[in-house]
Amino acid sequence: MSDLTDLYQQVILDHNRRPRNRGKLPSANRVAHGDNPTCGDQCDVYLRVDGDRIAEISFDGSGCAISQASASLMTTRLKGKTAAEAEKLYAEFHDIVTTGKEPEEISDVGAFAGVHAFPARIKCATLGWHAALNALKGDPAPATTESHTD
Amino acid sequence: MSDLTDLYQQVILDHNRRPRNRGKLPSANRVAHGDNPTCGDQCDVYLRVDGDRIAEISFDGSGCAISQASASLMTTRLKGKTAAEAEKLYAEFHDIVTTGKEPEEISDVGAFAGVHAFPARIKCATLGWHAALNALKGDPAPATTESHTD
Amino acid sequence: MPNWSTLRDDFPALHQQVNGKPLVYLDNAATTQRPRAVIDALSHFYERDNANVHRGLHALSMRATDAYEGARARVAQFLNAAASEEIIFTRGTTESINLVAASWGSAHLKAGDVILLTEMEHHSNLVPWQLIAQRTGAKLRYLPVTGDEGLLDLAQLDRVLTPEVKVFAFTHISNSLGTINPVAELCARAKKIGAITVIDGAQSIGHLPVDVRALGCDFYAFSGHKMGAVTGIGALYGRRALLDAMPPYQGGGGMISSVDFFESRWKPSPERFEAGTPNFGDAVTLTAACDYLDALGRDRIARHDSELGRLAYEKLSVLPGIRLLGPKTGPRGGLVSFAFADVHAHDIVTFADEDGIALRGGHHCNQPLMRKLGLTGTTRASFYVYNTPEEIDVLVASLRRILKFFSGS
Amino acid sequence: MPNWSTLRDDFPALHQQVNGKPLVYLDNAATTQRPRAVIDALSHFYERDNANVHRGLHALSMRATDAYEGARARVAQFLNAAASEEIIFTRGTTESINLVAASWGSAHLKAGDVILLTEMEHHSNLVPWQLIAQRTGAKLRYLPVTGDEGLLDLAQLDRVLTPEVKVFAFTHISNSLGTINPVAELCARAKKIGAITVIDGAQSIGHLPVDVRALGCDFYAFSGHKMGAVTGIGALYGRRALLDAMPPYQGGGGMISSVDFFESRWKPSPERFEAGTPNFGDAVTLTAACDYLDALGRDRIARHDSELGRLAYEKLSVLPGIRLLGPKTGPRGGLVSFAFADVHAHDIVTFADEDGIALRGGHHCNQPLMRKLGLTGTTRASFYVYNTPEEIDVLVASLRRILKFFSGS
Ligand SMILES: Cc1ncc(COP(=O)(O)O)c(C=O)c1O
Ligand SMILES: Cc1ncc(COP(=O)(O)O)c(C=O)c1O
Repeated sequence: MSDLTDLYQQVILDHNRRPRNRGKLPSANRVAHGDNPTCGDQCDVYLRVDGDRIAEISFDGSGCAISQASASLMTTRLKGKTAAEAEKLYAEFHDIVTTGKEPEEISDVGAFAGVHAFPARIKCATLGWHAALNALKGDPAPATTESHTD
Repeated sequence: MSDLTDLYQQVILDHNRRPRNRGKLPSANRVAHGDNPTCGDQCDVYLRVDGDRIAEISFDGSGCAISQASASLMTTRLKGKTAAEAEKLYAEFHDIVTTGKEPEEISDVGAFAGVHAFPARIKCATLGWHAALNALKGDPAPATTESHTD
Repeated sequence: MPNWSTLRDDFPALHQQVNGKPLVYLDNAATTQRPRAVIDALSHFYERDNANVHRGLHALSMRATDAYEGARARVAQFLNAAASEEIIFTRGTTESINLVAASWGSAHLKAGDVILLTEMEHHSNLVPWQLIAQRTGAKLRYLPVTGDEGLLDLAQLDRVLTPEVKVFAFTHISNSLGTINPVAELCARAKKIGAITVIDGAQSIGHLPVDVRALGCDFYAFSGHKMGAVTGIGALYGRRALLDAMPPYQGGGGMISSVDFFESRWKPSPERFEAGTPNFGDAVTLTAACDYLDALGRDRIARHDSELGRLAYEKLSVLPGIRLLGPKTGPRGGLVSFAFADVHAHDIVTFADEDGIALRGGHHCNQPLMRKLGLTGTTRASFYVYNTPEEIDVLVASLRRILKFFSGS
Repeated sequence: MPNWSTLRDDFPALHQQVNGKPLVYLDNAATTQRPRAVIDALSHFYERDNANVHRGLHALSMRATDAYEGARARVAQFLNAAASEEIIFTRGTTESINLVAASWGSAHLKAGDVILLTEMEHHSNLVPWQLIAQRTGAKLRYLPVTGDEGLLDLAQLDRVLTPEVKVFAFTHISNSLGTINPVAELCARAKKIGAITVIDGAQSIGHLPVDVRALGCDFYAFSGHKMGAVTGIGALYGRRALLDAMPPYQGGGGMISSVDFFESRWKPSPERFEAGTPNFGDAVTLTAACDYLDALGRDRIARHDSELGRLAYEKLSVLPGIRLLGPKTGPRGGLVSFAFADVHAHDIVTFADEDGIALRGGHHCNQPLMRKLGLTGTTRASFYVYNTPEEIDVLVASLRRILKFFSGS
């Protein structure tokens, strides 16, 4: 089970068992809901945007280990970032999960490279990110991974 | 082309080229329309019923050689018959075209025995008969060979 | 002739390795594998008899028509329908139910009427009724399910089966619970108040002897791909008197008795409901599948599948933290559905796949039921004629390994 | 790789005797034969990759999903669609047109609106519009055909294409006349007045290069079985913006984003329009057929088929009493349709079958057109890539024999 140990290696299991920034954010001024209808994964992302930066961020939801760990990791990556920086980090993450290429600098997100071998799970890995970007844009429509545009 | 020479043998070709009792019957007191939607064959049958017997009978219509010859022959068979006799003659004819068994006495209807080898054409051979029986019953619905009950 | 002892040899797809392990195919409720006889029937048809049906008078077309209408007669016999004309070919269960809901529904339903369903219906026996309810103003109502045990709450039947109910649609076997419903009784009860009945037979057609006249239903819908035939073909059984009074569903070639620029007349059933070139190629696989299942014996299939379901339920019940759905005792279909609080179904499926096991995880098109049970989904193992008790042991060992991994020990 | 000189070897069904004569298959407009590559793609899929798609995460299900979505991408490329999401799999042309008529029509048509068709439409591009007209109160109108030559009377286009026209649906190639319509021009004219366009591509998909963006149509419908793929699968191309604003057609599993007991939300296209288990098995044959036709070259296919149509028209024109339909000059599809005053089409077909020739006789699902032309039907010979000029000679000889028999000489 080499691919799987890659996929679910320590980083993912760790975020899954001890999610970072989980729960509602009382001070949030932006929020977005994401869902993955095929899987039933759900993810709400709460942001407090201060000036042009994400001052605080949290997520809440349910789903598979990949979706929950990815959302947890996403919150640690986006905190303190601007919208442009967030877009760039998402592009990098998307590249990792779709191509399997490890990131240039060693980073936790590299743990998700294994996802590319499971195309049906890419949607799980990107769910939280989609919701976060929608929240940033103030887009009221729920993020859905069924738009064929992840 | 042995089956076909059977099927279209002289009797059929003859009735087809020189149909008997063809055209409207001005004195008719019963009429029925038959059609075969799949083929487009059409057949109107006109009867003058006198007492319990068919005093006069004619047909009009368009369609393949089998349907027209069969309608023509049918008029010669049914003239002068009662409803019960007509039903019996139809049963005999139906038997011939579905099983290919030649009739016991030598008769023109035997020409239609070849039809049984062409199941898709049985509907053509029975169209005129259906219309005639409907007319006898005074059934106002057009006879159609699509009822799956020929 | 198939034979129970050499059965697995008949199914080419079973003989492969997945991730280096022998395939253990336990996703039969989603779709079964197809026996060689079915696959060959399809190729042979296209190699020899292929031509469009019905309107053709040449040799190939007559052979194709015989094959197609022969499949209809075979299905009628398989279901013990009164006549071939009561069998309408469709893409599968979903299309069959859409056909009844739209055609029968648009002619008979109106505001104030009630469509009765059960809480365990598959989306395919639920959404079509929502759509026709919207169009006609009829309302939906549900017979409840008792909880994790997944039985219909028959004590409530009198309360919900009132005279406003015009149609009662329910599944024969639940695809997420494994419950086998008392469908003959439900049909009899509906008949008393004059409601028509629609049975969703997706999960029963390949697993039980089905006799539509003994069940007393008005409609029965099923899919070929869940009984060893192929995708793209299935059927709707309907009582002739009802079918002949229903408006067409789709319009087009083959279903008309005459067409004029501004109006048309329809053929009777089944043609009325089969617009366009029918899927005659795939229809021949229904004949092959019916023959195959009858040769195995449908009573014996029912026993085999149900015993595997029962065995799996027992063997899985000892796993720590498992929550098992469906009947604890009594009749059970050949499937088992379960959940763990800490390990998501999709993670289980992905891990089990590494052990060569094909499972299904998710809501199984039963979202409202899952929501009622407080679940986002379950993992499901579902069995067919070729599955064995040994495969259940492989499943249990794999689940133990997965639980260990996720518990971090 | 197929190759023009050995083409016939690729089609198993061609190599058989009918009534002791080599089969001459001239019924391609009804359905084509399938190349070995298509038949094998189907068996191989069921032998190796068979599992239900989309909701599955195990190996077979992922392979099946790739094959199914791969077929969608291949069809999108074959039609030059802008995106895979613009391809909805259906049973064939008839279902595709029913889908547009019912879904787009129920959302957009109302009393006072006009649906414009042409007099040469196949029942499958006529009856679905009659049904939605009845439901919505819209009216039908027809662009006339010029007579036996079978051209659209474009001089009347301005008269019929008025602002009340909301949708203009027409065939690309007529299945009973062989006319190739100027579809790009019709689309452009419709666009000017804001009407959407629906092309019936049943007879063009396998015979011409088709580029939906160059044609400028909003919808294009076709059947796999008329292009070398199998029955049971076809597609509807639709412009994404239109599709995403359309209500669902059938309801069920796979097309929902969420279902509650009393209401549901839909996925976007194409899933919204594909309720239930899709026909993924047959979809793989579309990939094989597209590959096969592209390897032969679609320009060359168009030339080949059209030349046979022209040659047949010429060779038949000398037969005594023959009445030939369709264009005398100019572009022509690969078919020819004819009638004799004294010999009925069905008798011709039955006799030709004795010579091993497969023809079709009847109204070809063009009843209103036949009625206008004063015909109850015609005999049709229709060609495909594997047909040869020699087969036309066999046809002519057979027809001479038949005419002789019926003239009694
Ligand atoms: C012009 C035309 N339109 C529509 C159809 C219907 O296609 P299908 O029967 O495959 O749905 C046909 C084929 O019979 C056709 O020739
Ligand atoms: C109970 C039940 N009903 C309906 C369906 C729908 O069947 P299909 O997808 O073949 O149309 C299924 C299968 O998914 C099912 O399990």
